[in-house]
Amino acid sequence: MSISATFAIPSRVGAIEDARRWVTGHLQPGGASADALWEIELAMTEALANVIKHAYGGDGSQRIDLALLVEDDRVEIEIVDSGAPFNPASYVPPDLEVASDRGYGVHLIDELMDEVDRQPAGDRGTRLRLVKQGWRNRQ
Amino acid sequence: MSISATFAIPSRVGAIEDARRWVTGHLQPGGASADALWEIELAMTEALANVIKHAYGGDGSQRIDLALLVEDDRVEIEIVDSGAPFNPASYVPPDLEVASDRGYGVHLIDELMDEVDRQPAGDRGTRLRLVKQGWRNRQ
Amino acid sequence: MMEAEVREIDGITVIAPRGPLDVGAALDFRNLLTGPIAVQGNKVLIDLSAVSLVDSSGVGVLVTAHRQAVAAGAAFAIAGAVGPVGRVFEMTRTNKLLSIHASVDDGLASLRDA
Amino acid sequence: MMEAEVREIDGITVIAPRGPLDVGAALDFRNLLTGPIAVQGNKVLIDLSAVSLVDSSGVGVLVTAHRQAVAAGAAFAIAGAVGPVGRVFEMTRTNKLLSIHASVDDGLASLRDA
Ligand SMILES: Nc1ncnc2c1ncn2[C@@H]1O[C@H](COP(=O)(O)OP(=O)(O)O)[C@@H](O)[C@H]1O
Ligand SMILES: Nc1ncnc2c1ncn2[C@@H]1O[C@H](COP(=O)(O)OP(=O)(O)O)[C@@H](O)[C@H]1O
Repeated sequence: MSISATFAIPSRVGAIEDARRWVTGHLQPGGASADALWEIELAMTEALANVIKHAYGGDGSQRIDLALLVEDDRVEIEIVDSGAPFNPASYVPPDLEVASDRGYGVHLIDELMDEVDRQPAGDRGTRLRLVKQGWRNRQ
Repeated sequence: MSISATFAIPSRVGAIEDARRWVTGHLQPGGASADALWEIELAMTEALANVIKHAYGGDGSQRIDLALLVEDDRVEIEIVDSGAPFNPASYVPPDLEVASDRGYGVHLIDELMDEVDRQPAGDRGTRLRLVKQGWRNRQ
Repeated sequence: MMEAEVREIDGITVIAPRGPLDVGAALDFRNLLTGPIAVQGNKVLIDLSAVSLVDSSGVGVLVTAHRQAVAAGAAFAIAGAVGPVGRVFEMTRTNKLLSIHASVDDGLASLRDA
Repeated sequence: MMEAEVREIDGITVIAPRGPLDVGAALDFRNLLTGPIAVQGNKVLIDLSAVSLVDSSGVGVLVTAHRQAVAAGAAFAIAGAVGPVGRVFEMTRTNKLLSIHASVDDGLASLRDA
């Protein structure tokens, strides 16, 4: 099996639900496991929230492009923005010994996905690639 | 028709609902109009709240006795407490020109009921008598 | 004892208490409103259509909430006070201060323009 | 977009959000908790059994609410975080701070003794 699809949302937190529904609509009929669906939905939510909050600094008038590639044993999601890039050098991972009200997004994405990869896109902006393997219920 | 019944509740606001249900249980089968039921329930609620808050000063361990007398064209409710009495001389009616967050209870009781009458009861305490006329749907 | 249903319609927080909004429910109901009415720009609609009785304590909470909302720069309205439930606002004349609408749709419309 | 059901069980305020408790719902959810958790002696149970997804913003609101409740002298617990929904508390280790119970009954029991 192989499905590829694209989607776009405005840079508003209310639109993240639409992006989740779009992905789920493609994966559920293909026999996605409940765990994989949750992992993909949560990682996407965190990634989109970060684009809206950090890359676009809360500006709700921007656009986020999504691309989905579904194969037998892997799902790949691309999230492309044209905002300020994520700087890995200044990223500080959360201290998991002390509960916090923020700072878990990148950690969750890294833990939930099998591959996470950021590339520059366009003049400015970032192409984030998320890969999840073994997303279907075992038969 | 003539029904008489008695009931008692502890002096806690959560018990007022029980008193309302008790009265409604007697009046609804007798053909009470929606308006009269509401008027009686609201007046009782205000009177019981005042006993709990003012006569008993919030002490939840006291007792309030209720008596109900239902006749063809009138309903009489007696509410008896053993707390501090209402002092009509120091009562100031609400200024209806300025909305307030308190001070409407006695005013509502007076407006909703056809007769309102307070007598000393026991060593200390008050017997409040509320009368509503024409409580049934006209046939 | 307080029960309520909270939902969001077009950016308006709709809070619908259920059952009696009386002296036994007033404190919890007031606590539930505290946050939503304290945020500038928020729009809060109280839907009373599932409320069986509003007593003077319920009226008091709504009067205070109205004033706090105005002070905070939030919009506050009431809807669904049909039948006897609504008469308590007339009898206390608090209907002159409060923004009371017959239906939830009317209430939502008034807040959309606010 | 936030939806929630509020009810009172044995003096415990049970707040049950519905749907995703994510970055789009977090602000309104936080506002809803503000009042109930600020009152000394109050007991508040968050019932997550109707929640489809809790993201890091949802976790953040619960962590802040827990600390604010403790500071105010209110008791605060979480229940119904079954299946994947609960894993986010493990992955962030916030389950060490938060008082998380499998069922609403367990959550209520823990608060009754609190
Ligand atoms: N898409 C992004 N673009 C720019 N900066 C980002 C992006 N995502 C994350 N960051 C930076 O990384 C930090 C950590 O992000 P995260 O772990 O999601 O936690 P939080 O968003 O709660 O701060 C952010 O505070 C921000 O400085
Ligand atoms: N049952 C009562 N026993 C003693 N005092 C009372 C009683 N009912 C009312 N009062 C007094 O009358 C005042 C007005 O009562 P009310 O109109 O119900 O408004 P509120 O209870 O909001 O003050 C009360 O503040 C209290 O001082």
